[in-house]
Amino acid sequence: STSGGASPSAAASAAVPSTAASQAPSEAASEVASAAPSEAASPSSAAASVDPESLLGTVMASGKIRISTDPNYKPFSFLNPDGTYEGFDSATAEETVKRLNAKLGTNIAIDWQTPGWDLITAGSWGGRWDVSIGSMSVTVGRAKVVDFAEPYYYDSGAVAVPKDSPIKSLAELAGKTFCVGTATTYEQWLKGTLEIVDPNILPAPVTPEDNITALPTDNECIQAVAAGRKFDAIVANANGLADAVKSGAPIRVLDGPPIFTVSVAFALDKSGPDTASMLAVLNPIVQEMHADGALSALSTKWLGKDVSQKPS
Amino acid sequence: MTLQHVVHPAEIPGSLVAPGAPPILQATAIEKYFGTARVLRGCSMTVFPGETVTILGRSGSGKSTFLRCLNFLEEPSAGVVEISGVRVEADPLRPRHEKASARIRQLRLHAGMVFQEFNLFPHLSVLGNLIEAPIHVKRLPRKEAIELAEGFLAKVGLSEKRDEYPSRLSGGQRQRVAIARALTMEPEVLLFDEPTSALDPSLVGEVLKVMESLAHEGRTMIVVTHEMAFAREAADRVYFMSDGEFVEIGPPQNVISDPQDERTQDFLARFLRA
Amino acid sequence: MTLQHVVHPAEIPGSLVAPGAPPILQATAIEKYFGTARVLRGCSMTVFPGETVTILGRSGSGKSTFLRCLNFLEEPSAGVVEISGVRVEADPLRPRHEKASARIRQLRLHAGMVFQEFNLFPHLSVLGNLIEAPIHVKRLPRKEAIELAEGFLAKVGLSEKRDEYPSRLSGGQRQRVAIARALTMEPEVLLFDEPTSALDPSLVGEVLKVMESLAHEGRTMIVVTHEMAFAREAADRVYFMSDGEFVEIGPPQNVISDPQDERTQDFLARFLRA
Amino acid sequence: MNQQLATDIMDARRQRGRVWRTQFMVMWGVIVAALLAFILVTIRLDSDFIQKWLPFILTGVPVTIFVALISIFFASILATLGALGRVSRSPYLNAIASFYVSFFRGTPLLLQILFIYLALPQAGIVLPALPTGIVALSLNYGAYLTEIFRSGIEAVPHGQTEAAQSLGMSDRTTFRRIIVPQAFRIVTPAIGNDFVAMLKDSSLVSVVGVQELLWRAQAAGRPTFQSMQTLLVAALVYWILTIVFSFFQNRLERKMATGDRTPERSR
Amino acid sequence: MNQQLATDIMDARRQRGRVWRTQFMVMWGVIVAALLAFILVTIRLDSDFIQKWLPFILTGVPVTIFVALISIFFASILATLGALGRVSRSPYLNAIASFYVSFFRGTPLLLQILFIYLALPQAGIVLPALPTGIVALSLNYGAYLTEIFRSGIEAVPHGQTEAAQSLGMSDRTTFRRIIVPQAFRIVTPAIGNDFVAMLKDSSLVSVVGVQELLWRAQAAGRPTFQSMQTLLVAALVYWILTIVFSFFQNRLERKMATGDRTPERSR
Ligand SMILES: Nc1ncnc2c1ncn2[C@@H]1O[C@H](COP(=O)(O)OP(=O)(O)OP(=O)(O)O)[C@@H](O)[C@H]1O
Ligand SMILES: Nc1ncnc2c1ncn2[C@@H]1O[C@H](COP(=O)(O)OP(=O)(O)OP(=O)(O)O)[C@@H](O)[C@H]1O
Ligand SMILES: [Mg+2]
Ligand SMILES: [Mg+2]
Repeated sequence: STSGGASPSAAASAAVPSTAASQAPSEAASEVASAAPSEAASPSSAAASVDPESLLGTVMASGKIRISTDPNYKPFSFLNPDGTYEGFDSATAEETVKRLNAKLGTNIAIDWQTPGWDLITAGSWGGRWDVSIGSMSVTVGRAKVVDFAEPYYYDSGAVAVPKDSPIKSLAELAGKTFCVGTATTYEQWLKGTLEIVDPNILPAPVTPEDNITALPTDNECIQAVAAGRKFDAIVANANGLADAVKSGAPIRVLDGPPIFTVSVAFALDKSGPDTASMLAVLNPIVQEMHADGALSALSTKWLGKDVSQKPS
Repeated sequence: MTLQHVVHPAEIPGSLVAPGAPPILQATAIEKYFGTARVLRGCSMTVFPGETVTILGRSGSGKSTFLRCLNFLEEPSAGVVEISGVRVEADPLRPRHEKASARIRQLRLHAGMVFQEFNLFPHLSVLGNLIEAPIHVKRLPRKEAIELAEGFLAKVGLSEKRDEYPSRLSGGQRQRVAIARALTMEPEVLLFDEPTSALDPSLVGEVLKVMESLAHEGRTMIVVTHEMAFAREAADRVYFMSDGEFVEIGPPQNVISDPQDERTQDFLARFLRA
Repeated sequence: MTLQHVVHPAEIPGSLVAPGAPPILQATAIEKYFGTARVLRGCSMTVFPGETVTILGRSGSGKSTFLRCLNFLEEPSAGVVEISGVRVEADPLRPRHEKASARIRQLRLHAGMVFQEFNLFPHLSVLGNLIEAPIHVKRLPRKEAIELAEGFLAKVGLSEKRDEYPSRLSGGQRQRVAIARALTMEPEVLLFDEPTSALDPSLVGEVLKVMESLAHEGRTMIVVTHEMAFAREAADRVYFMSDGEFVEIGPPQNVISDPQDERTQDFLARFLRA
Repeated sequence: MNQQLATDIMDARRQRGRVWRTQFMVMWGVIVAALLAFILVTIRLDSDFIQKWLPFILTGVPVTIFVALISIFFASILATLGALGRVSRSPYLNAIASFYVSFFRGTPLLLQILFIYLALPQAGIVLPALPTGIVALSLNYGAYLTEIFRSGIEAVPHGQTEAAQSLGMSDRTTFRRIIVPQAFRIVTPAIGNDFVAMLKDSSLVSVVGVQELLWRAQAAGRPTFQSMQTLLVAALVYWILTIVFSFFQNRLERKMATGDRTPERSR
Repeated sequence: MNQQLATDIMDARRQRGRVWRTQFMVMWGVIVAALLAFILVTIRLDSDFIQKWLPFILTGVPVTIFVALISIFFASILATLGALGRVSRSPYLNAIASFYVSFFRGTPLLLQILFIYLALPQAGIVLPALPTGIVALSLNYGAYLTEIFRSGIEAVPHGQTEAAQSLGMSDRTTFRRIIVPQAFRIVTPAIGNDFVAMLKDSSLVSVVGVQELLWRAQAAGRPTFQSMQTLLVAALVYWILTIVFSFFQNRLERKMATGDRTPERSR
């Protein structure tokens, strides 16, 4: 087996994750997921035998796990006036760390890191944070620089148009103007450069690149339309758009199937310390959260629907 | 309250004045305060057409201030200036209105000024310096202004520097251009404020020569200077200023060679001793 | 090639010189080029201890350049300067090395300089100006330096300005402080470059008085000046410079009152005419 | 009676000055009011929302000031070294300093921040966000200040050097005791000026997640799509900071420009 | 023989100058080489990748230059009006100009761009991205230039005004014919300076999606996580642009500082 969890000590071996990572990410993730839970180690043994140089080792030594998130991403992750974080991603992260502590018998605390989304997706984290739990979709390109854990939910993209727009379908958007968040999968989809493993991508409307405006986040797009800027469409996260509509943004989400669906997973930096032992702990936790309905509950709480199950 | 101009007993028309000619410049009881400091204390002066008068005095005694009050570069605190018929009263309590400003401009047209620091316009050639005011103030056609300017340039002996820029001239040449510039407006009176003090000693001569020739030509001139030789030879009358007052007025042979006032004596003694 | 110093026939020890005393300053065949312009053409000078000599000449003739060559503020293109035993040869072809620099500093300690523009240190009080060099060059203890400075301040009559800053002094006072500052280093020779030219005429006297008292005290002084009265009365010898050469050397009664060289005559005529 | 005239003139002038200043202030007031009205109309301020988030946003102010202060401090040190290099006789030191200035003035600050954040880790130098911002700002402003310091040194009149040399001072002593103190007074206002500019440029470090004023304003506003309101608050805060620090900067400048120790002028 | 000496001295000096410059250049070369080596080691340049994307990135250069040029043009116009306001006697014009300067110098440029992009549309003013950037840059730099223009006007010696007045010129004529031409020469280098600074600040308009140099560099690098390489290219291009335009700016400055028309000095 190439999976990362034959025994706790094997999980720390450097050779394993590099093999896994060179394969398609979802495949790697599922293999890890399938192998790991059955052989889940008992807390004490896991903690004792972790390579101190590995990612998990450094996290345990420092007593805190640095989790990057983009707090500009309601309802997945956003801030309260008192500076605490809320949302589906944040809650998932908290639940994950809780379970991690239970498993390892540790008392690791969360240290939130909030670089711009741009920087999270630029790779080369340089060890600034340990894991991204921030709605990062699994793409082929990203998998070259980060190791993905087991998907914790399945995201879908959607297209919204101004409320008063007559446009009803994707087909009518050819040649129109679009607004997207910079460095998002939606931008890649529009430009035809999105490479994901999930097969059900709808073709993007053909439009000149000059018609695509990329603002710092999806959020600015919605605000721009709300402010009166004339964009024919916004391409963004379906859940985010739904949330915006609920908040009163003057937009309407186009009906129809999602423009694409993609697995979303925790991401760990390939160029940082060895991730294998960390993945070996995280993957079972994700699996358990799927299995015991924790993710479903969080999803329903924050998104109003369950996105934790892979759509068929 | 209309101020009455009082002529000082020593203010008798000079040698070049046409007999019976009325004064061309009357400054009456000029007062000047800078804040509460009283810099001019009721200075009066009467100058007849064709006269050259010089003002002497210590540094800080108020000579420049008086000269600048004559053409309202400095607004007097009180007093009246009248130059060839244009009469302007000090009115320091109110802001200057358009009409007053026009009147002051009128006054200035009658009183050309030559500064210690030349104040040529560095962005204009020598000719440009000379034709700027004739064209934009007197509205002379350019051609006429140039002709006029060339005449005065010749007079100060700088015809060949016509197209030079001021920065390329020596100090003495600059001051001669400045004199020519003042002349282009054909003022009735020329005011000089230490025209040679910023000059290298060896360049003083050329400027004084021009000034002397103007004096002999019958121009009316008021000259603040430290050049005793000039005061002695070219002036019809010398005003000695001390602490904002004219303490001695008279022909140079009296004031310079045989001063009566103690302050004048003191000044001349100190001044000439070096 | 070792340059031989040649004493000019007119360079005979002045009245205050101890009999048989050797020269304290010898400048030999100083040449100076600025680019290809030859500004000094083999100027030599011999000064005996206690003498006061003055250098006269037109603007641009090279007086300042010569004076600045004496203490290597300007590096001569050729020639030798020797002041009280410290001999420095011009060596313009090589960059100055540490040893040469030290030698030049030594030379400068023997030749104090007073500038036309005073060049007081504006960030230091009068006292600060006077003790800076004694403390940081001669390494005097602060207390001693202050005593020394106070002595010289008293000499120039400015004891009460001790703690004033230069910007609060008049020009004449500034120049007197500058003289006191030069004296604190107790140089054998004092160099003055037109020390009164930047002064208001009425302030010239106080500076000249200090200089005269120094001359009478037996200080060795080389003075570039346009003050004829000073040259005439205080100088043992006058050097007249024209186009980078000393064209006439002699006692003031000869050079000033009865010049032989045509260029000297011309200069004096122009200079004194105003 | 004469002293009366002096007083009258001064009173009249003062009165005119007062009227002028009043008119000036009134006009300012009118403009500010108009601006506020315009904003209220266009942005439709939600005062509950702002009240709720104001403390969160204002927490960024100390961060902004801290970043600017510490960066201007390091920038001044860098600039001192840079200026020493630029005025030194050594071609090597000169080249190093001139390269530094050219490179950091020649590229955008934003790029420098991204670089230090993203590229240095690949060389094993991993700075957290806050130090990244401080290093970038220090290097960038250090380059600008280097030139200012250099021109400050060169602005000390040459006569000062000559006077010092003719007193027998060595180049070193001249530089340390005569040039530097005068150059320092010349450049101090420029440091103050750059500090005020830095207050605003420090907003760029928000891209690497430093939770300063702008970051907090954006984070507060985005979830409910009310960025404009929070940005407005941020703008106001920046404006006030600038006005306050400019006030001190102006006083500093005036103190440096006047006072006892200004360079003397002949005549 | 004597002319020979002069020539020798000049040759020696020239030779020393040459050696110095050579050492200086060599050192620069060494630093640049070291930097490149460091970059090659840390960033592991992928030359195929860069070659592929270089044209795309360089297409941003004209945009950057265009934005900077047109913005400095409008900024100069705004600054002229602002400076007129600041030196006018009217308290109202003065207040307007002073408010303008205070507001636009008091808030970060980034915020101004976001504002014009996101808030003005609510008032019915919808500017596309490029005009948004130009308006923001113009307003921002206009505020800085206003103060520069004003100080340029005030730097014209008072003696010039007095000379003009004593020739009978009205205030208007004096200002137009005497003050402005001289102030213009004083401020021209500052405009050039700001233009170079603007080249870099124009990178901020990438946030509203203007496809200038930085935007393109980021866009090119992101999909394959090679931002560092493309940012590096962008940095190099900015650096070259800065060096080139600084060269012209220096020449301009020198031309303005020397030449025939400098203000005269007494003595
Ligand atoms: N603008 C001013 N503000 C305040 N005080 C002034 C101003 N101009 C001149 N004074 C003061 O007025 C007095 C007279 O100055 P003024 O320049 O008229 O003297 P002066 O006789 O021309 O001296 P100088 O020979 O040095 O030119 C001086 O005490 C001076 O300090
Ligand atoms: N640094 C310099 N570079 C080039 N030329 C110079 C320099 N200094 C002086 N000169 C030239 O050398 C000549 C002599 O100048 P210097 O200053 O010695 O004359 P001076 O006799 O002191 O004149 P002044 O009475 O005006 O002070 C002048 O022609 C001057 O232009
Ligand atoms: Mg005066
Ligand atoms: Mg000289």
